[in-house]
Amino acid sequence: MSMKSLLNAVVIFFSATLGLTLIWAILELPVSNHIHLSEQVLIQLDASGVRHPTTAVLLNFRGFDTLLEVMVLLLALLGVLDQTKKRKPKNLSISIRLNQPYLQALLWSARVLVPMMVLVAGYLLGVGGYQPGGAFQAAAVLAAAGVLLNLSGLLPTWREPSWSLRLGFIFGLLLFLLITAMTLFLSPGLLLQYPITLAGIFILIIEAGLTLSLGLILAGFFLLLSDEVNNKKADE
Amino acid sequence: MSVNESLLLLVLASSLVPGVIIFFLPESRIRLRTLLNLTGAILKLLLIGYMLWGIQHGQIYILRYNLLLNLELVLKVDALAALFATLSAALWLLTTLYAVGYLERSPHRSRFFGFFSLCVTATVGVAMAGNLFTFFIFYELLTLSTYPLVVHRGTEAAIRAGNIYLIYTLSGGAVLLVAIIWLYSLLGQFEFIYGGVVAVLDSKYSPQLQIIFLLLIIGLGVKAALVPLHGWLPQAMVAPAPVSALLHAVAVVKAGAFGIIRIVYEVYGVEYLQSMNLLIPLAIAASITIIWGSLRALWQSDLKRRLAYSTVSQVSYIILGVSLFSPVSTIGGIVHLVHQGIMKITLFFCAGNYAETLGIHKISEMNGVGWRMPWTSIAFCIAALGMIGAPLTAGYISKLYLNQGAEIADQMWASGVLTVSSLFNATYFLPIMYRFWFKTQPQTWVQERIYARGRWETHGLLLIPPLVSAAATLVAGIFADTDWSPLYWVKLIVKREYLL
Amino acid sequence: MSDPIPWLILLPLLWGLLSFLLGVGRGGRLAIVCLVIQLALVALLVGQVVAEKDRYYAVGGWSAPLGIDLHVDGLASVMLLLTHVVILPLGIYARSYFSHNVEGVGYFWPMLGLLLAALNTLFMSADIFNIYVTLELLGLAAVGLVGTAGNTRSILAAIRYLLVTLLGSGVYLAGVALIYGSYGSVALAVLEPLIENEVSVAVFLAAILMLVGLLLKTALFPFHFWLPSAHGGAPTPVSALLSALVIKASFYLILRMWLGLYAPLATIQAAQLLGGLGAVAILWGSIMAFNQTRLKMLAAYSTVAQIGYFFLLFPLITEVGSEAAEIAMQGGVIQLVAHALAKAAMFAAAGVMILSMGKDDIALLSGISSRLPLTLFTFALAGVTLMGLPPTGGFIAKWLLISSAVSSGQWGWVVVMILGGLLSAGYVFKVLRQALLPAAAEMKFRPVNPSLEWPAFLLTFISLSLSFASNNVLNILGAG
Amino acid sequence: MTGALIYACVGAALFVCGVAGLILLPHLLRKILAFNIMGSGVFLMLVGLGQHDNIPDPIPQAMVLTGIVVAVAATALALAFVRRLLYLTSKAQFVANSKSLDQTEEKLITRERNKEGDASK
Repeated sequence: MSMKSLLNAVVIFFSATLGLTLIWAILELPVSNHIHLSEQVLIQLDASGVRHPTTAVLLNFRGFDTLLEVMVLLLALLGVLDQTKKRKPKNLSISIRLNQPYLQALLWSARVLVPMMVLVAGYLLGVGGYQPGGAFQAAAVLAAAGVLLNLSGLLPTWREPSWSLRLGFIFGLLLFLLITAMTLFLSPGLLLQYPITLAGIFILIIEAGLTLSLGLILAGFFLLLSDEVNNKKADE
Repeated sequence: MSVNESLLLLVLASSLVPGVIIFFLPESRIRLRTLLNLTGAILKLLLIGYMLWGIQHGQIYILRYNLLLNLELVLKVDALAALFATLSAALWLLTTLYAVGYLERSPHRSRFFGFFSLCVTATVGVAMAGNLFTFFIFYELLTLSTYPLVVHRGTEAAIRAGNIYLIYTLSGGAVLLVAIIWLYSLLGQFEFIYGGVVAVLDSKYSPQLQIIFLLLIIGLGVKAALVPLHGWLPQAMVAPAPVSALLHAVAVVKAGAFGIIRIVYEVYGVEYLQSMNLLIPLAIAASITIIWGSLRALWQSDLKRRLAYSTVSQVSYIILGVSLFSPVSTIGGIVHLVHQGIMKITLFFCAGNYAETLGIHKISEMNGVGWRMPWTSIAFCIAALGMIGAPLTAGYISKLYLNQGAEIADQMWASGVLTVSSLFNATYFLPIMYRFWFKTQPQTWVQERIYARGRWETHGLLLIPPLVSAAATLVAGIFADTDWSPLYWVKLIVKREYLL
Repeated sequence: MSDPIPWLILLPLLWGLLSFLLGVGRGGRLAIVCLVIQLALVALLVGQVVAEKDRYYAVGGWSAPLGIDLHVDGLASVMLLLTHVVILPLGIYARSYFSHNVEGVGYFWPMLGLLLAALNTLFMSADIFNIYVTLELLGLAAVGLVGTAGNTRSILAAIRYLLVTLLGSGVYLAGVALIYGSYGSVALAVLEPLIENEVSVAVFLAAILMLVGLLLKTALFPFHFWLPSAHGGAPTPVSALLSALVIKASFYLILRMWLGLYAPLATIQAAQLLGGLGAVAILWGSIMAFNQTRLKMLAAYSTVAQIGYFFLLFPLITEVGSEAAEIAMQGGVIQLVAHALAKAAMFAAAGVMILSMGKDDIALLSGISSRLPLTLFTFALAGVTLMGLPPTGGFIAKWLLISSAVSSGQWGWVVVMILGGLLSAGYVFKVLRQALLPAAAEMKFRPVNPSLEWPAFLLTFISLSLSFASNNVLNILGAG
Repeated sequence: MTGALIYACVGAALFVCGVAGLILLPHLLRKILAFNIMGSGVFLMLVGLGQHDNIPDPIPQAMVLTGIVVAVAATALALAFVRRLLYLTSKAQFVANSKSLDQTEEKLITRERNKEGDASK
């Protein structure tokens, strides 16, 4: 026990020291010899195909990061699938029981909210080009809609995903990948180098595809792990 | 690649390839296995024989492969290499024959013969190594490939012996590696050259060179069983007889001794060592080993262990010979490399025959065995007399030259060491011979095998090898002056080593 | 189109996605075909690097600092080649292994594809944030693979591994934040000239944070605690992959930053500290390996010890003569390559033996020498490589490293390296000894498909040939 | 000290809290939460440090977006593992010794066998 408290003390001491040093370092930070990337972003913005600088960075200047990042999401999904595959359904003691009136309220709100959420997602996707928004935000809203549907019992929990669901999961990723590969065959021929005239449309296609697939994947994190909600009769 | 270069590779391949194939043969393919083994052994002997002829006629056999920028693999057959390679190849052939008979009914034969061939490859590689880097590679390969043979029987004792063997040889190898790398860092890349290479270095490096020499001797001394680094050798006698015979009488210990010869004459140069006063300590170490080994042999009741301690003692004859700083003693030392090999392998063959045929291991059980197994016992007696140094045997020649060399070098104490050792030799061999012929046979032997009742006193394949090697002991002794004897060849080597 | 660099990233992603589409446990054949193509691509790339020196590739046409640069030099080429040479036999092995159906294959193939893409990108990336993303991709793929077995042991190992790898990349990212705050860029090409001897606290702290983050992932003592369970508990092909390659990735980054970005901060004290930790790792890992009763745990602890061996490189390349440093670097790289091949082979061979025995227990190995001679030979040769004895690449590495230490007069490290070799002999021979014993009467060995035995052997065979071809490896290394 | 640096300092504080929590807290769910706190701290640092001239710098913002997605993915994976572990051992903590681990493993195997037996009936 004393060993453990010693360890606690040491870790806390080290973290505190690290924290203080970090803050010190941040305050001491020199402002000189600084490269002003934000200016370069603004200069090149016209060539990027979108008007919002963050989106330009995310999908054009540093689009490569994004390509890898969506793969990270897919990986997490693969891991989740591997763990649910071996899970026998209904083996957890936790189950959600809802009383009848609340369930009705939930059902009602789901029916009203979900179409609105889909609309919001579409809006977020559309405005991504020129103001805050974009595929990730849209996908998050879509996924939230999925979670709501599942919780209210309107959408069943996902088990072993079917072929079409798997295709849905990776559709946007595959699209992104194919467009990336296509850039190698187009005129400049560098990876992820969009021709200036086509950049806008390419980015839009990628974003649309990603919205769908990322929405499914994010929803999948919940829907694959959640238990079957028993909403038929509360007393069963 | 020229013909001569490919010959060198062929010599290695003649045991490596059969060895690798044998690993994957099923146990039941006895004929194919034997065929492969014998073909390899005979081929190797022929190739080396051809090279012997070539060397006499001024051919140069050398193969260089650039491994790294400053690191070459060099295979080279000079007179010294040819001597050791011939010895190994000839005795491999004999031992293979013997092993085929010896292991007729035991399990894991594919594994045994596979590693056996690897060992021979490594030994011949040690002989043919043209620089210390290459030498080290084969030297360690030898360690690795003998280990499975030591533990072959899988008994408690074998496992323990294997552990001890590994601890000694791997540590020795590590020390050797450090010394070699150190030497390389001082000298850059170098090969074995008559007269040595270190003399080119500035004298400020002498202290370093002295330490390196010490490390080299320690590293090699483990395999050459210099006291106090000899502890593994008696333990390793739990291995099957052919292993003890070839590997622990010839290949492993001789690899160490051979390395010391190379170091003394072709890396440091005997003149340089003499000027650094490094030869005398080496001679003293060898002398202590000679006396200590002989003394310990006196107390062993197990025949193979007695032979093992005898090996400890006898191998240091070689080292004593090379460290006395006179060409004549060098002749004695190097020729003993061959003579001791032939004689000791005979003794081990015979010990194996007694154990295998009659189940006797202890000397006290050998009363009258001479009348029961006359041929084996005659071979044993010839070899034992050779060990003592009786005239007409090979051992006489070695001791003659060693003694003369000691006189010439004005190191009479060494001659005293040799005399004492010979006395001890006699003390531990003569009683055995007495038992063989002058004590009465027991009613039953410990564990008599069926084939012991056949036409011959034992299995034919167990009998031929010791007879051949015993005959060789006599031939090498009687015809020492002819120009195809080991002695003649050694004189040729020494002439070159001393740059005469 | 003809440039191999983008395809080395796109192709594994593509077959990863497609094999996911095919379903659970599918995609092995596709993967192997693509691995062959990738090997050819890597060969092409290496040829280019050897012919025309370093290759730079500006992704998206925006060069640094706005965009992301890829940079392939000699070291990166060696790592790429190594990765593909190791992964192709392992892929064949894995296909056969999972067809024996002992542990769930799960989504092994898609994860493998993504892992490979992450590795390739990581070796080529010249952007510290992009490296962060590849580290996460790599880490999550590795964790997911560890978890595929799905038993308690592997789930626990996976969770521990996940938390460590997340902590590691989090700490690394904090370092990246400080660097961005200091210089306003994350591109190595921009940053390298900016970092001088005298740096601000922030940059110094960033160096430490990034180093610690990577050390966590590399599992250098005392950060090794997660490794044995993860590498020992995963399905065998995964264990081989993790020990052979994934560990190397973060080590590669440390080495790269030590020589490049943070070279002005790489002091002799820091090097001695890393070397010292390495020495402890060798000792601790070897002793623990010797005490294991399970074959895979033994191999995993051996990895802990070998990682320590890699870190001995730092004192040998820091503030010593350029010749000694170069020799040490060569030795270190050959050590990396030899270890990757040997450890992959060792795990693969161990997996075959475990399949045959039906249980992971060293005590049951007796008699395996006559049942699986090829596999035992594979294991033994891999072990010899780890010991650094001839005739293996491990020996060449050890020779070079000791040469360098001797010529720069660092005798302490010579002793450590020699001892390390002897200690590894201890645990390797523990296994070999048991395997050479006669079989117990009641022991039943199951027959094993040769398509499992041969890929494992192929790995050791490559490792063996490496000792004769080390010059070629060094040529590639020197090309940068 | 500009306003943006306050975010960075708070980020640093969150970061070390997260690190300490990740190491010290025994419950796995708390560890996951601690990881998220750590992540948020780093993201704050990244954004805060990037904003030198009080103009929002899009580069760190894009980086943080990437980082958030990665954190979400990692959290999901971690939760999946923890649920699996909960099913296997009924505990969301590390099991200390391997002996008890073997025992639970065996129990589990018998449990699953019994279930299969039930199903086949």
